[in-house]
Amino acid sequence: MTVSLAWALGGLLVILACCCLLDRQLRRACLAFIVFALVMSFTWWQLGVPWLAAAEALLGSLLTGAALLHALGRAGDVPRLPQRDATPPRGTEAPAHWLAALAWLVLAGLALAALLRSGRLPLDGDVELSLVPFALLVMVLGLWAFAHHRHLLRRLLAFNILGSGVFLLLAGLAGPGPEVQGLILVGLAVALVGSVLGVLLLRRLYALEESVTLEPGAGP
Amino acid sequence: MSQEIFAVLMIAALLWPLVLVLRQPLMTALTARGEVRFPLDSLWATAPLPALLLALLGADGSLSLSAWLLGGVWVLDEPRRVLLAFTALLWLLSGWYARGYLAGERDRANAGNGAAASRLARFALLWPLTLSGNLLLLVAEDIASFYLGFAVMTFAAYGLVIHSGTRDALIGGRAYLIMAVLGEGLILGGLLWSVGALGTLTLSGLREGLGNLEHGVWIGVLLWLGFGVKAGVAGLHIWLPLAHPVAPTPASAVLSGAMIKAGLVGWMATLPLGESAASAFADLGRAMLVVGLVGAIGAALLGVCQRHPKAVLAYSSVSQLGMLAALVGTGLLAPAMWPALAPAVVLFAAHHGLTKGVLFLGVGIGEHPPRLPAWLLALLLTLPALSLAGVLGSGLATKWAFKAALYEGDHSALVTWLSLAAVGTTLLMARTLWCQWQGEGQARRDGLVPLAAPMPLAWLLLVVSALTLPLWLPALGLAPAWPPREELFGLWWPVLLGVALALLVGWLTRGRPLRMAGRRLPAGDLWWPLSRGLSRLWVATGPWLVRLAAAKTAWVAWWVALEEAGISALDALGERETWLRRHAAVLMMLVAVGLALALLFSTA
Amino acid sequence: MSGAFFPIATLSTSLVAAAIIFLLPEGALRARTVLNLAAAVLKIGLVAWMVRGLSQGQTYAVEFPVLEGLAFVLRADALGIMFAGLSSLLWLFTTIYAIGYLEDSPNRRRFFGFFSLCVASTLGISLAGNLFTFLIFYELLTLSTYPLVAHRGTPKALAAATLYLRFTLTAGLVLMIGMVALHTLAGDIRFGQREILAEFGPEQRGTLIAIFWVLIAGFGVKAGLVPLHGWLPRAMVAPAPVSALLHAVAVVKAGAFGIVRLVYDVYGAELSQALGLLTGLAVVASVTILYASLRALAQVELKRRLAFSTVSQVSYVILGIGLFGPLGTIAALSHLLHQGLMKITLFFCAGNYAEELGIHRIDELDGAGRRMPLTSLAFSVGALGMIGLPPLVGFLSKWYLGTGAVQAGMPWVIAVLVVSSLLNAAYFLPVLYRLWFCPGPDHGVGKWPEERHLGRFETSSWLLLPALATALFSVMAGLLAGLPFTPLEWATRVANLEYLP
Amino acid sequence: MNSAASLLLWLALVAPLPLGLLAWLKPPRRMRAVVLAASALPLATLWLLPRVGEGALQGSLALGGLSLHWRLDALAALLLLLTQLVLLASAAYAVGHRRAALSGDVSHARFWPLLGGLAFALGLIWVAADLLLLYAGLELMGLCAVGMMLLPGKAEAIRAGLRYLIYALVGSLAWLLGVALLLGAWGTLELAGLAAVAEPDATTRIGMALLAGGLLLKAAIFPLHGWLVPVHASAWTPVSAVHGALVVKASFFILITLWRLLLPEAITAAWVLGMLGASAVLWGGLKAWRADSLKQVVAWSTVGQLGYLMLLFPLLAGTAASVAAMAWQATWLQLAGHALAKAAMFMAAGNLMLSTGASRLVDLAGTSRRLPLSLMTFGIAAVTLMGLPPSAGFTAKWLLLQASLESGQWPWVAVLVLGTLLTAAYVFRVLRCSFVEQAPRHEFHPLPRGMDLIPLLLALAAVGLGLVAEWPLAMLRQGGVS
Repeated sequence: MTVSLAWALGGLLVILACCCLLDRQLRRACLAFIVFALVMSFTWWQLGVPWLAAAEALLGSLLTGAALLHALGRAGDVPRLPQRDATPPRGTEAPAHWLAALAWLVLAGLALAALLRSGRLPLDGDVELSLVPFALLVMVLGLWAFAHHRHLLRRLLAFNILGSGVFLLLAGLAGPGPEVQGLILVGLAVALVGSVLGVLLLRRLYALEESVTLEPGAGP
Repeated sequence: MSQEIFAVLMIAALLWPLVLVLRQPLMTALTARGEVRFPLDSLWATAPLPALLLALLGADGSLSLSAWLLGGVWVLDEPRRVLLAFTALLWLLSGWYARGYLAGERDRANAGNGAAASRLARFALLWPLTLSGNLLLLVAEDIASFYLGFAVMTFAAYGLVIHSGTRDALIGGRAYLIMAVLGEGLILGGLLWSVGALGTLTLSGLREGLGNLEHGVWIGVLLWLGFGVKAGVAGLHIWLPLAHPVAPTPASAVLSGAMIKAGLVGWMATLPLGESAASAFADLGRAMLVVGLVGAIGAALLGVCQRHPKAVLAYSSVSQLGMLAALVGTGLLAPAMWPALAPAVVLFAAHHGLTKGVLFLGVGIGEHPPRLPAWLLALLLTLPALSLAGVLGSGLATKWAFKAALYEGDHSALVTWLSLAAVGTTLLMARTLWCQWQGEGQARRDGLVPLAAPMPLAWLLLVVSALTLPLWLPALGLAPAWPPREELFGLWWPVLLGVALALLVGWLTRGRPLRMAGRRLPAGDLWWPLSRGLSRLWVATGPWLVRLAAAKTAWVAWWVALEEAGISALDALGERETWLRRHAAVLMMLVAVGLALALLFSTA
Repeated sequence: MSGAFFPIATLSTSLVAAAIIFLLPEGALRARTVLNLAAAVLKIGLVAWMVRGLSQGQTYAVEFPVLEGLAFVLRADALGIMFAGLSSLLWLFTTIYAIGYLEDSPNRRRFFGFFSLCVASTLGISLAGNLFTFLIFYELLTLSTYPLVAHRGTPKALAAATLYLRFTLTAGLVLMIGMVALHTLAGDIRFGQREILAEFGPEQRGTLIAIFWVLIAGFGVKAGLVPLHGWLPRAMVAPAPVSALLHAVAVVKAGAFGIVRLVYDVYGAELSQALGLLTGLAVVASVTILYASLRALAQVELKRRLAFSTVSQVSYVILGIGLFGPLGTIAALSHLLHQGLMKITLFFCAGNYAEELGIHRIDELDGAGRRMPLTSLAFSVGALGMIGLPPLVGFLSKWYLGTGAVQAGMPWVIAVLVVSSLLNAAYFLPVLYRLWFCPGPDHGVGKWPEERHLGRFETSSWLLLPALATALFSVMAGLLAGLPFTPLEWATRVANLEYLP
Repeated sequence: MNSAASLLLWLALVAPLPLGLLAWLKPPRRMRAVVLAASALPLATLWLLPRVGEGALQGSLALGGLSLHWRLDALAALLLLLTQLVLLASAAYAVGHRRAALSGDVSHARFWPLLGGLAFALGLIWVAADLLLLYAGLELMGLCAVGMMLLPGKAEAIRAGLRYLIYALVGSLAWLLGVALLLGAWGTLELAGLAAVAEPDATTRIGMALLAGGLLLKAAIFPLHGWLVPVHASAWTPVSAVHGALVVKASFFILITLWRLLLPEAITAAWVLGMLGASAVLWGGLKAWRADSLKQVVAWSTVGQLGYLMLLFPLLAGTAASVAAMAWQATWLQLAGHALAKAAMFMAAGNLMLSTGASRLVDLAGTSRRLPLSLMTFGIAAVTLMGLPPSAGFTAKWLLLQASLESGQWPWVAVLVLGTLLTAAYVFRVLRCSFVEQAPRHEFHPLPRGMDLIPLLLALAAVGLGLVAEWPLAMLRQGGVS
């Protein structure tokens, strides 16, 4: 993989993450996530870890995507979730969320800068390294969205994006060695289980209380 | 006599009254319900007999009991024997007398008066108890036993004082108790201080060491005043004229005859009399002398204004004890004189004890005159009075004893003062007889049933033993001398002057102005202004106390309010939890950032 | 073997008793009574055996490490066994009394269970061999007395129990901090190892003084030192046997005993004197004595008056500690026991009046001496002893306090003693007057608040006998103070250990 | 010998999984069965304990290209023993609990595999010497815990469980991010290797900060504790017991392990962590005091008690060796004491609520007469929480105080004092309610005897641990503070 392809993939990932996280239309957001996961899978393949690519495609894209779509679907005799996030927008708290995310970004950036300056990174890791800024961006976007959104489905999406960002960062920093693969595989499995569990619970919660947030008072 | 017999006698003397005390509730419990038993039976009256036996038969000796309190040492020596003898005799005869005196109570109790029955039971219980205290303090050589005896006697006698339960009795009892407690406190302070400084446990050790102690004179002052309460030192005497008239007559007799001598015994036992003491003790002696004389003369003046014969007699006791105090003071002032003075003081105590006992009992006799010819009765009533004034019998011997000692020590000024006091005594006696005569006349007019058996018999016996004191006292080792003929006038003139004065006053006033004075100078003199002042002070401080209590309540309420406000503030703070819960994600980011900052900038 | 056996056996008698009582069903009345009494008697036997052994020079100790350099130590020394003797003896009486007192009342299982625990902790306190072990049982005492104070479950009782906890738990913490500080400074000090602190140089004086006062503040709450006494009068809502236990044996005594241990066995009297701590203690104690006596004067409820009297009397112990020299020590140690005997008598009697006649206020006592002569006799003995009249034990305490004060060069203490005696007289004599000399319902005046006929005698014999027994003890212990094994004699023995090399 | 010990260890670690599955298929009906089946595990650990005294048992597992490192030192072994005991007690209790409270609820069977998974995960965390193994253990534990919490299926439980789930997941990601930085910087996941090469440079620091953020969230340290209390409100009693006693502490264990390896000298940050702990003590105590349902009191008390553990950070950083040793021992003792006591307390509270059928404090009136044993258990457990003697909490507090005083870190003394007072306040508030006599009579349901016995044993163990503390602590010292 060349550096420019890495740049292109990274940019694509950021855009897809934005699409996924900023859209109030939930189905669209889920679809964006599936595409995002597919791109991730492609990236893994390009980085020379096909097993990981397959796992990402299977666990991340297929199963997680299916689970997310299931949340919005009609299966079973429980009432269907509204297709649009109708929670009121955050008012004064929004800047704080941005600031927190920014601080997180700066912090991670500082750590990376220090790491780069120390020169202890493998020198031939340009491709991986060029993915790092995009990974950071994706991660921070995910983090922001997780803190900002109220709708639980969107928070699950945010969590998945955040996770992918972290995986990408991991690979970018340490290269796709066996340890990294192990970590990412565990992470993927956990994310899948978490998402499935989250979706099931969300449907249950909606069925019981017609609520899609954690705050008992706030309606959908 | 062997040591064992002495020990048995000593223990019997002290224990027998207590056995009789314990016997009372036992008998009551054994008596069938509904049946009324007269608790003052003849066995009860034997309470002081072992003590009398001890005084008469016991040789000098001591008994040590290591298990007893802090180590008991009970001693019988010459002065103690005399004191013990007259005390036991007085108690014995008074007890016998009481059996007759309280017969009226018995009749009421038999008639179903529960209050009378319980009064009787109480009297029967407390009389031997008081006696045991009195005896113990006389024979005690260790300080703890002495104090024990003193306290038992003092507190048990309270029940005797308020026997009748009338308002006057309660007031008298209160005065008695308050002053007694104050006295006990002073004594305790003095004893603890001296014992702590000297490290001794016996009275003789205390007496010998006190004189050279650094602050010894202050201890002396404490002891003087502490025992002075009992001995009626001027100013502290106020309970005497209040308590004596209200107590049953036999109780008054022992109170005035025997118990107030405990104060004197205390002085003699603790003050460094006859020891080469620090010069400060001379000042103390001077003070005792002056205050004693003030008491001796002042009490006489107050006493003649009284209407109740027992009140007059009580003042007379104050006056006599004042003389004794003056003599003791002289002993402090001039230690060299004390060996000569001491027997005189003991004799004086014995004489006064018995004679005053007779006089008190005589008051009862006067109120319930026996079937005797009037002249005989009058004579028998007058003789002890004359004796007390120093005209004849034990009075004369006593007076001569201390006069001789004082002349020898070159204290003729004191003799003059004491003679003045004797004038006062004569006046008091005249006043007593006058009051008694009036009372007897009243009684005869009312036609009261004269009382039989124990009362007059006991009284007569006591009259005889009091008058003949100098005759039988040598048997106990103290041999008083009779005055030579040429000294008689020197001894009699105060009496003659007193009689003349009394006649003059009696003729001048025919009783009226004295009654006026009596109204203005009630028995207990200082007690009334003091108690009024104190109660006024109490009333005045009342609002302050209320305010203090209110302030305390407000303080507590303030704290409670503060606590409530604090809790509600905390509750409000606790509401922030919702916020924390909602923003956990942001908080996590902030915690991480904060930690990172702390990590980066701490050692950088 | 026996060296370790006896302390543990003594301690576990009541622990095991407590456990079994908790396991027994509420209705097992007879079994519980038998168990209670058997344990109490057994404990007295064990303590007596140790007393005998100690006077023959045997040692009884057991220890094991809890932390590095910190051990759990049980050791029967002369001072500890003295306190153990007191508590086991009075436990027997209080148990008997409590059985009678709680007849037909609910929650007896809980009561007796915690009652036994309370005594176990008191025994632990007396046998503790270092401050750490002491603290363990001291806090256990707090815990086990809470249910007793709250026993009735009324709002008043619960509030009082809460107040009690606030005071004692805070004090426990303060105590713990002081002990930890001392431990940090000097390591594990066994009671009696006075040389450890004595060897510290002058630069540590300030720290030692500060730690001392912190510890005193911790002990002072239980010992009821003014101004830390606030819980004591409020805790009076507890049932009478509990009050008796709190005031005479367990809680208040534990505080005083702690101060005794602190001064004599940790700091040592010499060092305390050199640091100027004893004078401070004497002043604090004097203030407490006088203040509490004044407060007692103003109370109209019998038990509250007794409570303030306790505050005042326990400070005699502290005062005695404050007087440097063997006499002061004898006074402190003997009064520890004397006060227990007298105060427990008074509380038993107060309980008897409340149970038999429903009397709670002093002005209701008129003429009770006729209705309940034996109880009133016992009460009088206790009250006169408190005043300090011979031949009761209170007199002996006062005697040694006074003489000890002079020996320590503080004759002003005598004034405190005298004034305190006068105040004692001022608040006890009126009670006695009402008992014996005022006409009451039995003389046909008025009516008892709530009369019950609990027994064949003036009240149930379960209630009467303990009161008489303790009254008798307080007379005999005073009258025959010179005999061996009386409180005074044993206190003298301990004081000699402290002051003679 | 060594290999036999390793084999036994792994058998003991893995055994809960098949046991849990077996129980899923065939739910046990008697407590005895559970105890018999599972008591072999603590026995195995007991057998191992003296063998790790001399030197840690360690090894690695090869898995493809990966090698996973593990290490059983004295601390790990003791924690393993503690875990097994508490889990055994909870399992036994759960049998009774199902019989008494949930008869007919089929979802109960799912409890067993989750419990097995949890046991395995916890064991994994204690023995892991490798960040990957730690990660796997942490995640498995988190998911199992969430699963167990969700079992009741009520709306509140679901909401609380969801919150727990997503925060746990995000916490893991923060931790993973930190791990990514560490791995990128030092190129190894093995703890020993990391300790050898890592220096406290900026990357390490930031990595640790991120990692700590995630772990603090999972460990419910103030102010990240928000998820903890709601989760307990509707969870089943045995689940709460396990969770409050063990699960939250695993994250703390990981944090302190890494912190000591990588940043032993970071004093300021350690103080920040200490301050967080102090705030937790105060806030948790305060909320517990003001809470009005029994379970909330117990749950809030967990928040407060966890704060004490955090005091270890400042007491370890830059202090004398003796202070560090004391603080080290104190913390583990506190952890163990709290684990036992908290499990007991949850169970006792559960018993009280089951018997009275009410959960509010005011409904406890009269329980001291009717349910003395449960209340007694509650009280004994509370003794440990309050740190009153002779409990483990007391001994730990003694050590903590001593360490604070010796190092001159006075603020912690105040924290300990205030924390104790607050603890006493909420404990006695409960007891006080139970002493009220004049209250309407409840129906009191009888409970199986074992349900009373198990918490009582746990509580007594917590108390007794204070007296025999020297036994485990000596082992800890032998293992060294490292």
